[in-house]
Amino acid sequence: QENTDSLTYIMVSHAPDSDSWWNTIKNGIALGGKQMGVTVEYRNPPTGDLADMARIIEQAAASQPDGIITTLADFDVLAGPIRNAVDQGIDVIIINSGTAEQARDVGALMFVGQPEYDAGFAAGVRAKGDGVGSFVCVNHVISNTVVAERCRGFADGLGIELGDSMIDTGQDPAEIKNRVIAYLTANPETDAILTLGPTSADPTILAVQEMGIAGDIYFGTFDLGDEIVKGIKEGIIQWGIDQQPFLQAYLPVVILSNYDRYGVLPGNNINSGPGFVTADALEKVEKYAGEYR
Amino acid sequence: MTDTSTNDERVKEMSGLRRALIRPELGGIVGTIAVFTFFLLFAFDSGMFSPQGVLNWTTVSAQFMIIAVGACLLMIAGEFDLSVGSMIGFAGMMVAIFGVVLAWPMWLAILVTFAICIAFGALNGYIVVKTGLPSFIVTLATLFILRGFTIFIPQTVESKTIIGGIREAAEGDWLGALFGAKIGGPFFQWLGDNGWIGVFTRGNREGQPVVDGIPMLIVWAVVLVVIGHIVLTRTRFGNWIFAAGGDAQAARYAGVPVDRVKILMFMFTAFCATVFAVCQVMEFGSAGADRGILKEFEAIIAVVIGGALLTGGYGSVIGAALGALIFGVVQQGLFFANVESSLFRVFLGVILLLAVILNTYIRRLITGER
Amino acid sequence: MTDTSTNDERVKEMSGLRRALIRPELGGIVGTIAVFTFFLLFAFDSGMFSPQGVLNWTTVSAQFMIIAVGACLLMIAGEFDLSVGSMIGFAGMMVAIFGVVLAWPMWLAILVTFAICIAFGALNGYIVVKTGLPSFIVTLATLFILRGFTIFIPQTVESKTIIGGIREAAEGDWLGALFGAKIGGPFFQWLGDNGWIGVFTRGNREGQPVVDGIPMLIVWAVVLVVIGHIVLTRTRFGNWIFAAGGDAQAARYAGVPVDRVKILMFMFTAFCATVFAVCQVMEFGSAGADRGILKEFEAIIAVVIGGALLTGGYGSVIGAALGALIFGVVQQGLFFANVESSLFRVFLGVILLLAVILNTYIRRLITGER
Amino acid sequence: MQPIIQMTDIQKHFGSVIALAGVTIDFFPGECHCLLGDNGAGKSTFIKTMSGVHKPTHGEIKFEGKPMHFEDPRDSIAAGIATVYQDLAMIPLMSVSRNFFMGNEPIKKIAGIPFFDHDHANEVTMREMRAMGINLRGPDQAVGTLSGGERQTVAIARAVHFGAKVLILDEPTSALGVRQTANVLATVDKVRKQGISVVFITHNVRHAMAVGDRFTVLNRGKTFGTAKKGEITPEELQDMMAGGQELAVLEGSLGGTV
Amino acid sequence: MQPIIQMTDIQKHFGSVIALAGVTIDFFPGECHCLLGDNGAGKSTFIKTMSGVHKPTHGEIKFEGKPMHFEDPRDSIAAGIATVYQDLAMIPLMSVSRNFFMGNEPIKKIAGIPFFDHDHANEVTMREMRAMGINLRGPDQAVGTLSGGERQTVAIARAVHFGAKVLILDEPTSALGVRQTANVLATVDKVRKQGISVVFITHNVRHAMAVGDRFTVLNRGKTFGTAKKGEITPEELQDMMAGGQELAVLEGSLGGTV
Ligand SMILES: Nc1ncnc2c1ncn2[C@@H]1O[C@H](COP(=O)(O)OP(=O)(O)OP(=O)(O)O)[C@@H](O)[C@H]1O
Ligand SMILES: Nc1ncnc2c1ncn2[C@@H]1O[C@H](COP(=O)(O)OP(=O)(O)OP(=O)(O)O)[C@@H](O)[C@H]1O
Ligand SMILES: [Mg+2]
Ligand SMILES: [Mg+2]
Repeated sequence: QENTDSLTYIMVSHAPDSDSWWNTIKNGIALGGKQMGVTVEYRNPPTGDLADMARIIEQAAASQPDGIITTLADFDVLAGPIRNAVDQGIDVIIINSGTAEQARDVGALMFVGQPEYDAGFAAGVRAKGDGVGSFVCVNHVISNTVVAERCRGFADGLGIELGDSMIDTGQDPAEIKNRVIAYLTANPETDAILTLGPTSADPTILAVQEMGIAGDIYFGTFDLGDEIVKGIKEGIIQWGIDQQPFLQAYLPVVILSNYDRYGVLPGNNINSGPGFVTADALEKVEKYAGEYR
Repeated sequence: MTDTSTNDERVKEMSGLRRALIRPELGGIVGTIAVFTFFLLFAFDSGMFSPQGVLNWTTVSAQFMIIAVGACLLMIAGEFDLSVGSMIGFAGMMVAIFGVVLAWPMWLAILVTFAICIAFGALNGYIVVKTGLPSFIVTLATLFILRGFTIFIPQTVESKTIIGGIREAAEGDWLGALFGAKIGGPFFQWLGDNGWIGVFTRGNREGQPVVDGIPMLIVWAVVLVVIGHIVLTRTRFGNWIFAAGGDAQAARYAGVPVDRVKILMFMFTAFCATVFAVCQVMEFGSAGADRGILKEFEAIIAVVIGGALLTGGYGSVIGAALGALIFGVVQQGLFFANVESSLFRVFLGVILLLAVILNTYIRRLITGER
Repeated sequence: MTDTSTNDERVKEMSGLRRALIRPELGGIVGTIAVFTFFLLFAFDSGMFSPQGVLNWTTVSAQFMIIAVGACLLMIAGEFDLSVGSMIGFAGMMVAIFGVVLAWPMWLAILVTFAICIAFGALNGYIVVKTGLPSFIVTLATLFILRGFTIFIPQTVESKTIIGGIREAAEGDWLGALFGAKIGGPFFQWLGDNGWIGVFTRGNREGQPVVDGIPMLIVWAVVLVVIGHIVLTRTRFGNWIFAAGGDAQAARYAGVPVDRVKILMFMFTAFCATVFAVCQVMEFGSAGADRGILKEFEAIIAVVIGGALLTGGYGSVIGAALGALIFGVVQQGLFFANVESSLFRVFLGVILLLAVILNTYIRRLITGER
Repeated sequence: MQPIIQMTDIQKHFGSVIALAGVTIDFFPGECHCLLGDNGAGKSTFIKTMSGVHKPTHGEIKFEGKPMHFEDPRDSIAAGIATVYQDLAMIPLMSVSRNFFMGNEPIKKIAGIPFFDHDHANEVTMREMRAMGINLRGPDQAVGTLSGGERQTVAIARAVHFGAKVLILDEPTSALGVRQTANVLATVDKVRKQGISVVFITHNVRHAMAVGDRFTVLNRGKTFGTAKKGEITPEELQDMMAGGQELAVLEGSLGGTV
Repeated sequence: MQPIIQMTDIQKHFGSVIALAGVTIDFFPGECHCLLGDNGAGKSTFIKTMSGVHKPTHGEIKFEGKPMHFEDPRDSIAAGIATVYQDLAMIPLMSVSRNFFMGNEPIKKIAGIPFFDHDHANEVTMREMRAMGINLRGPDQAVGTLSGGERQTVAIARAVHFGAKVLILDEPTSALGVRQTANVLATVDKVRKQGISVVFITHNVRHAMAVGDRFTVLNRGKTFGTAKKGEITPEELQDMMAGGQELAVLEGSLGGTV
């Protein structure tokens, strides 16, 4: 083996700078890097433009790291640059979005994560089981093509048309809150709310509280955060889909380090989610929400 | 001299009504009427005009108003500020860092945040005034710099980009209440008890009125609009604002302290952004690195819909407030009216265009611009 | 008359070197040198200057250049276009809708897209010119409208905000190749075979060089810069562009068809945005609603770093190209140098400020502006 | 002799302002026609309808006997009318020679492509400016660095250079020094003798008397009267210009005319 | 009598341009001092150093015997110097009365808070403008709708109204009609008699002779000469203004002076 003391891994995400969910990922790779004694770097397209992300992957490959950890937010856009990296001898692990098949297709070692559409679909099936027939999807990043897949999956899981039940709320909490209120006032027959992350979930919790329907309306959300955990505890939110971003970041660093050092590799893809977090067993979640959860 | 009367055969007559109507706010007034007529016709039974619905779009409009007042005065003074949105995110984050992470008393956290943000506003103004660079560029740089810090600081100190627990930290704080409380609670309870407004019939707030008070946010908006309007139209300083924006060189020649006026307006804009941010963190209890994105454009749009001239020297605070109202009502109304939400942007663009065309026409009537 | 010589005792002497240096591009040249020096010192062994690394930042810079050329000429003509980013998203989406969803032949899809986008550019220009509104407002409206459609259309027809399969649809299409192909393949193969550049070590492209050609994107950038520079400095139309931006009224009095010039520049900007978009979808194979967000600012920043005056009438295409190069190198270089990514914006803001201050100083030297 | 331009009953309204209430004047080749009148009388507005900046609200313009509709200053320039506007028409950030040839750029074909002939432009600019008594530091000096008078001289030199048939000067000497004024008046004289029709607006009775062949006084948007050279004394002309209103009484040496 | 302003060896450089190469002039109360000179001689630059727009590169300014450093036009206004600049100082979009009182807004206290006294401002504006021979449609008319001459009159009326000790007029009559010019000259005369020091810049020899007590001619940034009224003929003055260079020869009735 060549020198395996100073290994460098680069993580490339598709999230814009300020997206709070990815913070957990950053923390995860940082911890992984520290524990394994390797250098880890985090890069992302500042505006969340996937085409810019492709350039960053090319850039990462040019700097010849030992491995690249990246999402497969859009197969068309990212497959080329990822394949080029793989063919140069750089190990790649796909995390978060994309599917196991796509990961294999681009030549990645493995896939760690939760395909967005599938997660949405699973949530939809679950909600259908709970008797939900209609929903509103609160999308705070309408232009983000990855996140919207969750709503589409959810609708398909419920077996209904997405139609105009996905609302574009923008990122301002007051606007999100008031738009949700407006929508629910105008469509009182809505059974369920699906939020796509803490940014939209937090104001939505306030919205349902203010409308006095907290606990009455079926409320599910993706990803975790302080307020979401509190909401689950208080019974406002039925479940949060935790795809455990920490694992998506931490595990690849560990796997790549061990692969480079000792040549060992798990035989299968790892599904970090969807894990449904409900009111049971919330303690740890509560403590680390937003940081490692 | 024969023509000492103000009657002039070279001027066609203009009716008194027409003369009374032609004022900077006219575009805003017409727009407001149009917008309300539209929604009264098409979304009347959607709950938009129930007490709760009214509070809903009033709150959103009040938010816009707070930043629009600052943007309006600054725009009249001939500059504008693209860093408003970043400033909102930054201010909220500072409150959270001081108040939650460092656990300072909330009033201190808020005061220090105001001081820092106003200092940033002054810096913006100072750079613009001293270098003569367009404020577009200078504040674009500030936009990036502040947003960068807003992401970097919490990540470094807390390894999170959302910091919560502000509501708890502000519990019982007098200054916090000035931004986060609701007023008139007993009055609304009384209204509810008498059945004049709806009460919750189920859930955790059964028996309480659906509207339980007016948020301080709205109070702030009204106060800022009133003060802004009076300062602009009725004081010496207001005249300086117009002068600084109309032609800085000419104003300087006439003895107006243009630099001071501009810097003060940048500081006032920062003040408004901070008010916005503090109200927001008090209401939502958390500060996030993504707060306030694109708010600078929304402020500018409200101001322009309200009839101000982008190049300075002309405009009205009342107009800007009406612009904010129109913007808020349209935005919320489209949700009440169940319009496909991705078309919201299309509507916004179209309304913006129509509003500025109307305003330009009105302004030409008033100023006889060539 | 005694003073027929051009020697004038009222003018201090200026050295020939200084005179030769003082040109609109100087800021860009100095910046480029500074940036390269910096990265050569601090990121030399990071792979930034390997063939692959060079291609990486060259491609990014070329992207910026394509939109910067349009933005530069438009800015010199006195207007600017905030809808560039939305136009990029929209154009890409149109190619996908026509070429994939409607399955038209790719050349037709591309040509129709160009026609639509240039028509939108012309509409922007027409509204600005006819109403006399500031282009900031008009194109801000277009920004929202186009982005709204870019989200709405694919969601309506495909219930997705991303449409793929463009590369497959463009297979063998002559016009598609003009945007998506790479040139110089055999040359790079030869370089690779001789070991001068790295080759792939595994996979189905084993033995091929890691850099297998120069993307058409770069060719487009170079061609647009050269044409833009020649038109601006060496033709009658170029003089009209300067005149229209310097003082539209004066230019009109002197017989310059100002309206035509401005509308054409808006169309050219739309053309550049479309070139950008088509290159992008051809390379990546999919169009998404998130494409091009905030690109308008990046274009404006590149142009301003390159020495153009935001208010029009002054600037240089070469400068804008250097601005784009600086922007691209800094952006990618910071990744190579492994700078904390949230600080990227802080750097960007600081560089922007420094660049404009330098440029203002240079401009004052040149024009003797007061 | 046929008039080169006939303006008949020209009216121009701006919104509620009536700037011209019906003005009729003919202009002849080789003649310097002075337009005089109080501030706000409508002189600038009148010549702007002649040069295509404004479209008249009512009235007819005949150029060389044919009715003309100038949509744009371009059209009037193409017809051979050159104008020096009161609010000049210079681009401060552009060089003198680019300004000089703005809208009339000289072309040099290279490989069939028309390029701007900078050498020719620079040479002509330097020459023409020297003829007006201004020595430029160089043709690539930005107009913004010139003094007000120098700038006005550029505008005049440009108009004279391109004025094929009609030359309109709106208060060209207002900001000029004595020497420059003398040059401009001499230039007007020379141009007129070449058979060009000159329209000259001024508030200075003495300048008008020096070069004018005919004098038309406007007052409050209407023609107040026309006179030929020699038929009127400076004092009478000055009285007309003041619109018949008495002048403030001055001590000092202002013998009659201001 | 003590001079109110003493300017000693004033130099002003703009980058590589030397606009003033050392000018020394004293100004006395109750005297109208005319500054004359060719275009670009430095007249405007000189008075701008007096009114605090430019800081002199070198030289000393004494106001009422004490050295003064005007950092800003505000300082000079506070000291009692009012200036009408050549490139006016009007805000087109603002009303006439707001422009008139710009920087000197009248205050009316209501409940201790100082408010802008609009009624007073409107009344004074209408009165002062009428005194200059301009009848406004109303005090809230925007300045942008006035003709160039009307605008210049507003600037002059404003300066006269606020000019406590020194009144500087930079080519105030350049765009004015005969009647307005007569009014301005009469006003200068009246102001001077009140003991105010007037600095009057013009290119018109006759206007200078009409109101001036002393004449200083600048040439290429230097003092070319000074003369008292009565010691110099208009022809001699004109020769000095042209900087000693010969004038173009004119036919017509321009008897000697332009
Ligand atoms: N674009 C316009 N809009 C409104 N009013 C106008 C416009 N142009 C001119 N006016 C008005 O028309 C009248 C005539 O103006 P004009 O400029 O023609 O006067 P003038 O004779 O050239 O005066 P001066 O000697 O001061 O230059 C004035 O009252 C002026 O205010
Ligand atoms: N801000 C400046 N920057 C550079 N040069 C300047 C500046 N201001 C004036 N100048 C130059 O200084 C010289 C004197 O200008 P100034 O305006 O004082 O002349 P003037 O005597 O007022 O002329 P005019 O009679 O044409 O008004 C001119 O050559 C002018 O180009
Ligand atoms: Mg005029
Ligand atoms: Mg001057």
